[in-house]
Amino acid sequence: MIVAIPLLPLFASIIVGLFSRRMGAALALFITCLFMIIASILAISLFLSVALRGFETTITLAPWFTVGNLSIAWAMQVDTLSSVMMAIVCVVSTLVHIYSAGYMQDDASLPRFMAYLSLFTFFMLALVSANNLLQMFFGWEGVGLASYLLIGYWHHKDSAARAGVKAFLVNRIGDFGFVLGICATYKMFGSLNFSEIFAMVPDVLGEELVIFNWRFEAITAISLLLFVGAMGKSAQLGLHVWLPDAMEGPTPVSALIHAATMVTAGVFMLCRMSGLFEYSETALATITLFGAATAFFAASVAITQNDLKRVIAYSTCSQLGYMVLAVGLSAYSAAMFHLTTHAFFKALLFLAAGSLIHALSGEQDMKRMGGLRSMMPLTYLLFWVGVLSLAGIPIFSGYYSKDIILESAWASHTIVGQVAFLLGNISVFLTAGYATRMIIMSFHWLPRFEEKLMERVHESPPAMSIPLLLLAIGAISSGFLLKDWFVGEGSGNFWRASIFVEDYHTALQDAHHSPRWVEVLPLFLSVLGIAAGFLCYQIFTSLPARLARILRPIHQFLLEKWYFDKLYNLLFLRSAFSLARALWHGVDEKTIDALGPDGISTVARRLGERLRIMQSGYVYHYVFAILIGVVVFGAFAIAQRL
Amino acid sequence: MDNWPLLSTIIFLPLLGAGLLTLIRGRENDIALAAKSTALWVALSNFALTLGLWYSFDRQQEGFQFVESKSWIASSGISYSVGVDGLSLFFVVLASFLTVLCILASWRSITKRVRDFMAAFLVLESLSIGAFLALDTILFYLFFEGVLLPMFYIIGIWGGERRIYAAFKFFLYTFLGSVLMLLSIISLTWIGGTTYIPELMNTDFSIGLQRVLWLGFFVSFAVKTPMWPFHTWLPDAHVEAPTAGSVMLAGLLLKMGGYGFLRFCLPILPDASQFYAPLVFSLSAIAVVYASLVALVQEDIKKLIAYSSVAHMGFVTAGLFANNATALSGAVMQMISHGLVSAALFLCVGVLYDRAKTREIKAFRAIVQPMPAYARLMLVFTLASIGLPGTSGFIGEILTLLGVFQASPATAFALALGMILGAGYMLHLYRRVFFGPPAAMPDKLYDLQTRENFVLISLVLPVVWIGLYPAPLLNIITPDILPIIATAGH
Amino acid sequence: MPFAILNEFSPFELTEGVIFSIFATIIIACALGVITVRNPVYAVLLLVIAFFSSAALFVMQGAEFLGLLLVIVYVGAIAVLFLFVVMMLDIRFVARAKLQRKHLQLALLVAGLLLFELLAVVIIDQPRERADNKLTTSASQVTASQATANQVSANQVSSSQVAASQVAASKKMIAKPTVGLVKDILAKKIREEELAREEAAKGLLDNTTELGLLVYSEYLVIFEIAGLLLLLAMLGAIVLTHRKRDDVLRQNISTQHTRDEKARLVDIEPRSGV
Amino acid sequence: MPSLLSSLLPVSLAHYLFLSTSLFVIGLIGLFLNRRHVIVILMSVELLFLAASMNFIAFSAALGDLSGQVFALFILATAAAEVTIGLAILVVYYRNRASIAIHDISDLKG
Repeated sequence: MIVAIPLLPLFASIIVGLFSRRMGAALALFITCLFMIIASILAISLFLSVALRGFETTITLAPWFTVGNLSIAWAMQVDTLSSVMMAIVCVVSTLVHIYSAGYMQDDASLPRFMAYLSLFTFFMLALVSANNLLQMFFGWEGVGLASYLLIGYWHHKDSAARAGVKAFLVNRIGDFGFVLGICATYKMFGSLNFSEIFAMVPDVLGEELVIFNWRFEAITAISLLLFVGAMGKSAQLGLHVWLPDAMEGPTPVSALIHAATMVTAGVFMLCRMSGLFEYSETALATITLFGAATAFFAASVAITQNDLKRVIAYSTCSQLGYMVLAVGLSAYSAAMFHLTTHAFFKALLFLAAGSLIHALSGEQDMKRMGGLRSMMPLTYLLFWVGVLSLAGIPIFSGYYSKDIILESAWASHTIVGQVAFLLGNISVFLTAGYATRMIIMSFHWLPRFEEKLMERVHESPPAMSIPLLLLAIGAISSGFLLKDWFVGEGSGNFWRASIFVEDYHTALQDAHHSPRWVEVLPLFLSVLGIAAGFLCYQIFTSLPARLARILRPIHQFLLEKWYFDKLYNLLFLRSAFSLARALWHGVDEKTIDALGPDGISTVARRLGERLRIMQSGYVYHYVFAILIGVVVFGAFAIAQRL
Repeated sequence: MDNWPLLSTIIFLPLLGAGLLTLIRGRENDIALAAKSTALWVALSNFALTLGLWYSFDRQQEGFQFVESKSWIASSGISYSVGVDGLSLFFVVLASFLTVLCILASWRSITKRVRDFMAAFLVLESLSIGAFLALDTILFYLFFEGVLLPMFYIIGIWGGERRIYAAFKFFLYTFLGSVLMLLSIISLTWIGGTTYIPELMNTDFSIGLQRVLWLGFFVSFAVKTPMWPFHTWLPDAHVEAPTAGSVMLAGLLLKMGGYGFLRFCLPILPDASQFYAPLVFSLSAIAVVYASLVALVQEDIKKLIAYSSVAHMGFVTAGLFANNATALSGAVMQMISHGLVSAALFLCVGVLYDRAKTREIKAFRAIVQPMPAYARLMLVFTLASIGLPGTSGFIGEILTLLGVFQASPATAFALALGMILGAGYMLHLYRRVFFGPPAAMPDKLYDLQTRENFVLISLVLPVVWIGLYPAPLLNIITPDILPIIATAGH
Repeated sequence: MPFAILNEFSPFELTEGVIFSIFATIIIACALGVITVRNPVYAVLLLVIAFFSSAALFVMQGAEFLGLLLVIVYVGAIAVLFLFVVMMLDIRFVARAKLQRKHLQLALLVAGLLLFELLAVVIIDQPRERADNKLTTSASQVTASQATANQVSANQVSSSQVAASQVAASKKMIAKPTVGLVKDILAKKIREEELAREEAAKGLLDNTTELGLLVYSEYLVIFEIAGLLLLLAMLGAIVLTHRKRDDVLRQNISTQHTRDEKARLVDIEPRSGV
Repeated sequence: MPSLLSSLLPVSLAHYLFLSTSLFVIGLIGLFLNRRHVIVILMSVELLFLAASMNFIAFSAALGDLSGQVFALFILATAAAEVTIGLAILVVYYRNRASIAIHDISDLKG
């Protein structure tokens, strides 16, 4: 029955995928949504049984392969961590499935889209429920494939196709680290199953790993390699370039994959491997720094973006920074808590934006929106719910999960923790700022889109608004409801063995009784941010333009997304292509071929020509040759006799 | 029934078939049709035989099975002896499977001299199966060299514009390499006293001698695999060869190089293999990164896939010399998966070439509109070539990586880098050919016919099956790898 | 007394030396002439003179059969052949192509070297040669005198032997039943041969018979091949130069013998008419 | 003068060898230096044959062994055969090419 959870979406995707030609959109929708609803019901009941009755098990479906001492099996490890993730994935995925019935109904190949969505859900569930690194990697790349297919769904749009490839490649760079991490684990631990790895960690502590004859402390090396994998998947600073471009895909895709589930896979992996990360201080420090830096970077860039979905994408990137930051501080449960709440309010924001774009039949640029407050009241209201929980206003879920992370940053009393606390708070202010800017620019002011679109603007159909409502409820309630389970006193027996925290990493426990001002500061900053947002965009609308002119270099720097794209293009793409051409023509043709086959053949031909002249056809030349022969032979004979 | 020489029938049945073809008389297209159908029937029956061999191959028995050995040139102790073990079984099955597919794939695309084409393929099949089954060094060399001839004709006669150049380059390149191998084989038989491989396996030679002999073998197999500096014949041979020719070239001939390492260098000259392992590692690392980079900028699809083969075989050679069970079985799996995947990719290019008569990437855009089924199948093979989990490519690559990392992490880094670049050029190719705004494509880009569909789907099934459940293959391969590790270990 | 040394040699040697030098100079001169003279006819004539003088030298050395043969074959046949061909092909007097200076020097150098080498062989052997030579000449005299001396005794000896061998041969003859006439002829031949060989051993026979004996016993096969060679050459020449010339009347035996269908013997009944 | 005479007078094997060698060299030079026409080549070959047979005769006389003369006989035979064929070829060549000057005959070029 537990096994049904991942297999249901797989069957749905296979059935719809194979017969997508002959199957009507309605039938495809029905099958996928039905299967997903069943799966999510199962997932929720599993979550409740795990959370309440402490149910824990590992089911082995089938052996994958055994080579020497390495034996890997298809298995499902059900514990708190995986059941939480399975629940989130199933719920959000079902809502997105239902939502896309409305959003995509005028799309020609809807069955194909639904098949890809279910395929994605299967891979995500496989990843989450893996009990060994290889099956996790199977889910990891499967999810990457699904995101490639979904981003490039509208493949007639060249930019979408390119974005798909870019997403896959950047993920692949992350997987490069992940694979090497797996290899290193196999070398050090001789096995890839989590239980065995965590059991053997103590006696592998001192070991060294020699790469390029540099000596690394094994555990740190493995953790850093795995973190590179997580960076690729969770779009941390450096490997984040694919996330904004991923907005080329349809909005439900962005909501499901690039907000709630796939991007959080990295954070999930970090929490799952907590048993390993806890033993390497340097790794944890680097993770915290990266998380804080990503949070700040993404927030700063989001302010200047004009595309609605890109703003939300950067906000996801920033929230992911927070989660990774929490992991670095070994406050894994806080990270998971924020992951859960973020899944709800970010999916809400995306789907609301989706219904906005749907209404404006595809318009994504905020500069050409506005005045929709009266036309789409429900979406406007839900948008506010999302914005407020994103900004971290008390009732809404964002407040609880983000604050606990900032408090644990303060409570860790390490330099890295302080830096994280500082950057975290600045980004809180920035987040509140761009969130309000976003809602004002898209809903307030006067409508800036063409007249003919006016009559077509309508409140989204029920198929789209119901999921929105459900998500809104989740966004609001998940905060205070799950607070004590995830991070409260009960968290100890809630997480049980799935998350391992070294006893001297007490950041999370101390966070509860951190000084008053530390708890209040984030709230104060978010309110200040919202006020600033109103100030700049509602009242003095000319202020942002003037500010932009004064701080021209900074504005330009932020607008260009810190020039990461340009840098990568120049540094990696162009150099790779020119190196490749140089290798192809230079080495392959000019050196290897010239020296090898072609070289030898030309030399042989030239030698042949020179020899040919010897056969002149004149008798006396030949006689002369004979004479010389005789003379030489004679000389030799005489020399013998002397 | 048990003393029926199964292996010899598998080797010589296609040869018999080729002979049969010459007896056909009648008008031009009658001959063509008759030739094609008889060739198909012979290939199918041979494939059935190999499946029978696989079914009756029992895993518990150590060493070679179904061994037949008759004295051939008694004076110098050379015997015709053939036998199969875990390592060579799947290459034999792969050989017969690919031949069936090649005959089906070139059903309509080959028009001139169809009978000779089919005969060449049957001969190629029997020679290559012979090479995989030979247990006698001289017999192996005979088959190893013999394979060049039919391939030379296939490229030379039915190839593209520069086919003569490509055919000669292919032939001379490989021939030069294997002449050195002949020297090593002769000195091996001279010192070892016998040409029977199993005996040679447990006679140990002096270190200095091993190192010299190893070089002879290395050059020949390096040219055949192809390893980095000796690979320039492969792109030309592939670009000029007909579709079915490239399939056999990539599916079979490349495997002989790897198989050669596995049968000769590792078990018979273990200490030399250990000694030269760093050299092979660096060459394979270069091969993977170099070939992937060069594949990035290719304009001709077939050349791109040829370079990708070089990269995949770089994985194989690295795995072979990492001297642990995971790496070796990974290398064998990589060879089998590369055989299936690159064969499929070449068949796909053949499908495009039959329709648009060109292989330039620039000529195609937004193919997904006119040919959706083809696009889907091509996607599966592209992903398999990248080594996406769930496809056979992944099994080969991950096992090789796991094994190689234990021997030399640096090489594992290069191989993993190859994985990124691999995804790079394959998806770059896929996007340029299949996606993009719909352009005025030549109208004759009709979707897959039933025959092409059947061929490609019969390749998708094994690729996905091995990806999800490789245990049956690995359980046969791994037992036969342990002795090779053991000899190297002591 | 310049001529003191003369009495050192016997008159026989003196004449021999003079004759040899005369002929040697003639041969060398003619040979040089053959290769240098412009008109081919002169060349052929000079060749003939050279052959004549070398034949003379052969005779001097005791190989008179060959000397005469030389005269007949070379001079008679080959030189005539040359003349015939020269006359037939109206060979124009082509100006000798200017011989580049460089070629000439190189040629002379090589020729000189060759000459030196051949002579060196001669000179190096000379000292020993001279010694044996003296020996041989004196020896030849000695043998000559002895030959005459023991000739007389040889006769008595041989006659007794001959008788004995005849008796033995005949006894042999009687023992075997007379198979047939051929056997008798063969036996007679063998006896004669044995007789001749004994005389040759005594050095009595003249050059030709000795030569004949030798050729027809040891070198028989080679002699046959030489004959064959000549036959081959003859055939070759004919085949090469033969031309079918239709302006020449020719008899075609085969067509003459074939029956001509139209001409048939027909029986006609009387008074019925054809 | 006397030593020269004494070296000259008793006609020994060396003299004949000297004679035949020089004859041989002249023949070779004839072959090599001649720029006129093919007939001279054949004649020079004749000279070579003559030199060879002279050599044989000289040795047979010196050693008193008749087989030298037998071989001289055979050389005679071959010389005759060679000349017939040479002249036949010459005639045929002339018939086709109307000229037998040396510098024309170079068709068998490499």
